Amino acid sequence: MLQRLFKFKGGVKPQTNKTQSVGLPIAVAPLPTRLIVPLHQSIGGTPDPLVAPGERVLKGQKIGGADGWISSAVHAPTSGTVLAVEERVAPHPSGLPTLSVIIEPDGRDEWITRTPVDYKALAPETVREMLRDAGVVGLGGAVFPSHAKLSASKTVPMEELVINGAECEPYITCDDLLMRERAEDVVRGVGLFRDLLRPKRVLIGIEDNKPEAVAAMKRAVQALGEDFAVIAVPTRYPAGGAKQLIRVLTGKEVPAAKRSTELGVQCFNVATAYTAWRAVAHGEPVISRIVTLTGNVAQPRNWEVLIGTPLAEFVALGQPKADTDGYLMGGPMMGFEMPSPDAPLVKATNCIIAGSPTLFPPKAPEMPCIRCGECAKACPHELQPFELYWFARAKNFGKTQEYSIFDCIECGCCSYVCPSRIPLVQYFRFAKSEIWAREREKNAADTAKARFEFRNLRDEREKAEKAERLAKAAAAKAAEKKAEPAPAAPAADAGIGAPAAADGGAPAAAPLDAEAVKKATIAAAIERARQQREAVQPKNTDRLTPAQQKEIAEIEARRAPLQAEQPERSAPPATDAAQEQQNQ
Amino acid sequence: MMDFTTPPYLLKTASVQRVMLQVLAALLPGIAAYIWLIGPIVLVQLAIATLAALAAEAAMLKLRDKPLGLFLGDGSAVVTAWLIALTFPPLAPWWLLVVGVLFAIVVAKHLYGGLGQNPFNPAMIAFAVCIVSFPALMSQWPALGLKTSFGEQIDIVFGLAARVDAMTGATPLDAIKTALKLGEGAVDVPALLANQDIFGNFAGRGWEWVAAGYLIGGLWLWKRGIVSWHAPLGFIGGITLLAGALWLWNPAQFAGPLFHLFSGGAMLGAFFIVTDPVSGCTTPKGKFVFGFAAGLLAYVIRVFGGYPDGVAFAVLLVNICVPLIDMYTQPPIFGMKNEK
Amino acid sequence: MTHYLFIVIGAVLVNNVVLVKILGLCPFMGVSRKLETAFGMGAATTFVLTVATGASYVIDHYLLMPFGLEYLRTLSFIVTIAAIVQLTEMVIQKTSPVLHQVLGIYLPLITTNCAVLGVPLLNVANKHDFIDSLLFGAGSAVGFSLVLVLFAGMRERIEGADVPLHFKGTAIAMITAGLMSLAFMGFAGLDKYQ
Amino acid sequence: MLTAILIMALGAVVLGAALGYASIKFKVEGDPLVDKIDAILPQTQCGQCGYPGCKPYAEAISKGEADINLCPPGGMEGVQRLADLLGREAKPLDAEEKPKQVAVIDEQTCIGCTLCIQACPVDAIVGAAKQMHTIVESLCTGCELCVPPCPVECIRMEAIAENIDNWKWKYPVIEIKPLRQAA
Repeated sequence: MLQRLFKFKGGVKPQTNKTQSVGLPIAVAPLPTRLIVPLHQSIGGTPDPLVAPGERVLKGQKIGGADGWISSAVHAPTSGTVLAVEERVAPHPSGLPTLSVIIEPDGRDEWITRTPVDYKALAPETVREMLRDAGVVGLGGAVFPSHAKLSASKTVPMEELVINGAECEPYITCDDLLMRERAEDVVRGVGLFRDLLRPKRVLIGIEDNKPEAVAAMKRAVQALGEDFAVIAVPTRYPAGGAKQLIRVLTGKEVPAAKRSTELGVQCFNVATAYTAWRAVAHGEPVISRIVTLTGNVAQPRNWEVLIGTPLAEFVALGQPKADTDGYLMGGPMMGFEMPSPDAPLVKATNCIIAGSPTLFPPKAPEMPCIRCGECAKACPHELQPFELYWFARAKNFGKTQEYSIFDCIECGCCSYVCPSRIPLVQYFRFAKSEIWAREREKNAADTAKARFEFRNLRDEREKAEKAERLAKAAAAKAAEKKAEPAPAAPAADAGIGAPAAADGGAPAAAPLDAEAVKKATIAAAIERARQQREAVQPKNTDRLTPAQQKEIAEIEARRAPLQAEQPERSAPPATDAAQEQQNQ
Repeated sequence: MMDFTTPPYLLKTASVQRVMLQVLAALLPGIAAYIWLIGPIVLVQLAIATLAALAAEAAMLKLRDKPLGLFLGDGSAVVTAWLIALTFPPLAPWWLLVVGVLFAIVVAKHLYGGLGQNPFNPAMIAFAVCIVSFPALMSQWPALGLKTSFGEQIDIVFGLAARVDAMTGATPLDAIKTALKLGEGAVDVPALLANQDIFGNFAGRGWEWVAAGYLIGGLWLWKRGIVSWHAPLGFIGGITLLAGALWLWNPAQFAGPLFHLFSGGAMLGAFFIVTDPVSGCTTPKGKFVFGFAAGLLAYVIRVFGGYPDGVAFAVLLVNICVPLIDMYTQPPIFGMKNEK
Repeated sequence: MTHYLFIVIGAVLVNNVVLVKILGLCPFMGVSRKLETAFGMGAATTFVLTVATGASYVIDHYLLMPFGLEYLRTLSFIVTIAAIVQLTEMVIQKTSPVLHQVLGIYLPLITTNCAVLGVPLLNVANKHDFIDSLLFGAGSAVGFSLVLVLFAGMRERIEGADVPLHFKGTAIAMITAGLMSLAFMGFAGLDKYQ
Repeated sequence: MLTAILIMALGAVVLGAALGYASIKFKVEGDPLVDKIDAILPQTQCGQCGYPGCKPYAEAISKGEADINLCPPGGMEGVQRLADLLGREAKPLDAEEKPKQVAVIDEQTCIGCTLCIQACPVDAIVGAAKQMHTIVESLCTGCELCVPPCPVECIRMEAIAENIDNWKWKYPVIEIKPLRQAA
């Protein structure tokens, strides 16, 4: 069978530096002394913690439940005791903390009861839920929850399922080794995806600099009697980008505004297929992954590491050389420097590169852009990076959007070729996050405006209603003529102001004459009656979104114990404080 | 410490300086032919321009508080200086060159923020400013076949000897234009050209060899990938189209495309001026449109307008249109090709 | 025929009302910050200028000249133009809200555009007949719009440039306008070739 | 002389009549500019500009009664965008710029007086009389209007802290400057 290959424009060919780490087979990393498992390890909602400090957990026990459909569960990587559920520095370029579960392993590595299932007997919906609860996410680096990608579009027939084994970033070899050593499970996982999506063809794309992996995958496909096409694609960064690989294998171009299923194609990483298979057929959730440890280390190789292993403990396995001055997570094109040696390895960590001044020499100073257009030639999405740069630098974000900044996949090709050594990607990320922030502000302003206008409307209505009520009351008590309805606002003020003043000792400015006092008492009485009516009914709870209602419910829940304890004013127990922190 | 903020951590070894050096190298064949035609005074002019450019650049960098070493070494000022020296008449007084260079570097380049930010081609600004301000000096080209020694040339350039009208004369382009304007259509261009011709066959007086030198350098640049084919081809196409049409219509009155391509600043313009990435268009289609429009305008101005050559004005006029051309020639991006 | 062609080319390029005659600089500097607004201003000016040249011609020839009141020319032109602009705005606002959305805020600005007064006066000075006047007016207006739009495009780009602090904003825009004017000098002599 | 006066008078009368007629005939209500200005304002409804809400301020700007630099929550960027919209020069903000804030009620101190609920322009405070109130953080615009009415001073403003979700990539400032203090 001859597969026609397509080309994508742009791309670069940096030194691959892959041979260093493929010499040794995958090794299982020893149990670390402590595991730090961030709860937010996928795109989408942050899972809620399901364990409390002091609790004993088993290997594979769910410690964070998926929050919504686009979210994915998190599990204890080994058995042990939960030391804390708190904010710890995240493997994120910001170096900011994220809510994590800290587990002290007990060394017994005791599994939960694993229940392998025959997925063919189950409804596809159930399988997707299983995958979500097993924490299966895209392991290529994007960590998008896989179950959410496993539904075909209702209108477009699913034509191709693309399996991404290209691994185009320099230095990274974890998928290569996985395909070499565990090809059959990968292929079975692909079979699982195929059964869920029912595409016409399955194409497994592997860059042609990995002949061993191609051979192993071909053998496995044959051994399992599948009809998947294993295709060697030309080595050119970023051929392993999902959109680029889809383009190369199928000729389809997925625009930024569309999902690939709308074009009848879907793409998964080989490691994702592997973990999906382990989850379904062996009942093992995603608690470990294969990570390449390479760069400036004495022993570069691939390790199967538990999620949550701190960076420092992991890199010690490779014996970093003396002049190592930092660690990159991911490849040298798109990766970032780990903010701290305490930051844990997560599902997105495919590679750790020890850096040194000789390996990544400091950059020559940035020069002005001369608009030479090299970046436009290298851009795989055919953007005009120099124009984007020009406007991003001037903070003209509207223009950057006109030049399709959100089509940028931040692959780094433009920065790689730039003769002026401009950190282009950095400018684009800056512009993107500014635009997002603005979007958030705009949404907040719109909500605020809508609520403000609604409130004004309601105030007017209430005022009208109150006036009507008072008029009626006045008519009924026609005898007491002098009790003219007082204006609503001061009455309310007086009614509540008095007890408040008595309570809190605030200055009660009440130099009222007898007439006013009388009026105030009447108003207060009316107010009291109204309050009694409304006492149990919280205000302003109409027109809330479910999220807001949830927030309110949380607040009420928090308030209940407080209210009970208020007379004593005792400090809430420590667990409560922790709980509170989590809720925020 | 590694550079935390700026992935990718791998970079190709390319630099602005290298680009500029290659442009300078590509000018050498043309310069060699020019020296053969005019004499070593060309080198003196190049040196004057270079020195003035570097001094102006250094002063501006100093004023703007930018690192001297980094920017002086980038070579962009030298490229501008050489282009100015090669477009000005070779016997122009030294101060004329200096004025042009100063205007180019200070006003056209640094007031806009220096390297990479200037919307106009600095060298062409220099030419336009000088030809508007000193039309006589800028139109005096070495006279036909009159051999002057290097010493005499030096004396003229540095104002030690009086400018002798006999030593300077009109270029072939000028001659044709003058004849055209005076003769009211009754000129015989082929005869005129035949009379003018000393070394060359089609563009007069050996200027064609200089142009051929630029052509060779330009092709080399194209082969190196420094310039794309779009702008030069557009420029040559623009001139050829208009010149060819008029020549076919009335060969007695209008010179042919070959003459126009190999005279004046056409070849220099095609490969070294309309290809300037900073002030030119950047999209492939835009580059072609840019070159084509510049070619048409250059022809119109040099044949019908009031100045001896139209390349400088044509380039400046199209420079004005660059943002709009770029805007309307944006290539479709990945995934959007069928959505037009 | 060539006569009309040269009038138009002359008005658009060779004697460009902004860059060569240096008229109408206020809107040229003021409304050129964004391309969008430049298009709007260009369209509005083209409309008003063409109408204004026609109207001024009529007033000049049938009202002022018969009574020998040429000395009132400037005054009456100004009044006429102001009235036309106001009237146009009101009519457009009522009849075509969409067009008003586009031209709306520029129309009042045109009153102060000296090109609108300058062009009718130039018509008188050049002894243009009615057709010539209209063509010259339309040509000047197109020339104005053309350079306005081009200038706006350049300004949008220059805004992103690392211009030295003291030249930021209007200063560098003025320099740019000057250099554009220099480039337009290249057209000099084109209208003489007939 | 007389003809001149007559002609000019005639012109004035004709044009004046035409304009007067048009202004009646072609009268249009409403001002689309107000909505455009309102869209730029941050809708905190805080009244720091001296107008009771964002819309009144927008109207005042549109009429030319108010300056464009009176909105502290909108910050310098808001001023810039207003300047762009209205074709005016941007001015420095008429107050100091503060980081984004939210109000926080100290639940231990709150006495449940509902005064803050009435003050909140966007209904971001929940609670009932004699019960503690809480601010719904996601709705709070940080307008500070609830702070002064509180009789027990239990409301304070807190700056929104940076977290992974709202963290922004920084502007890549690599200043090219001579290293003067190198030695």
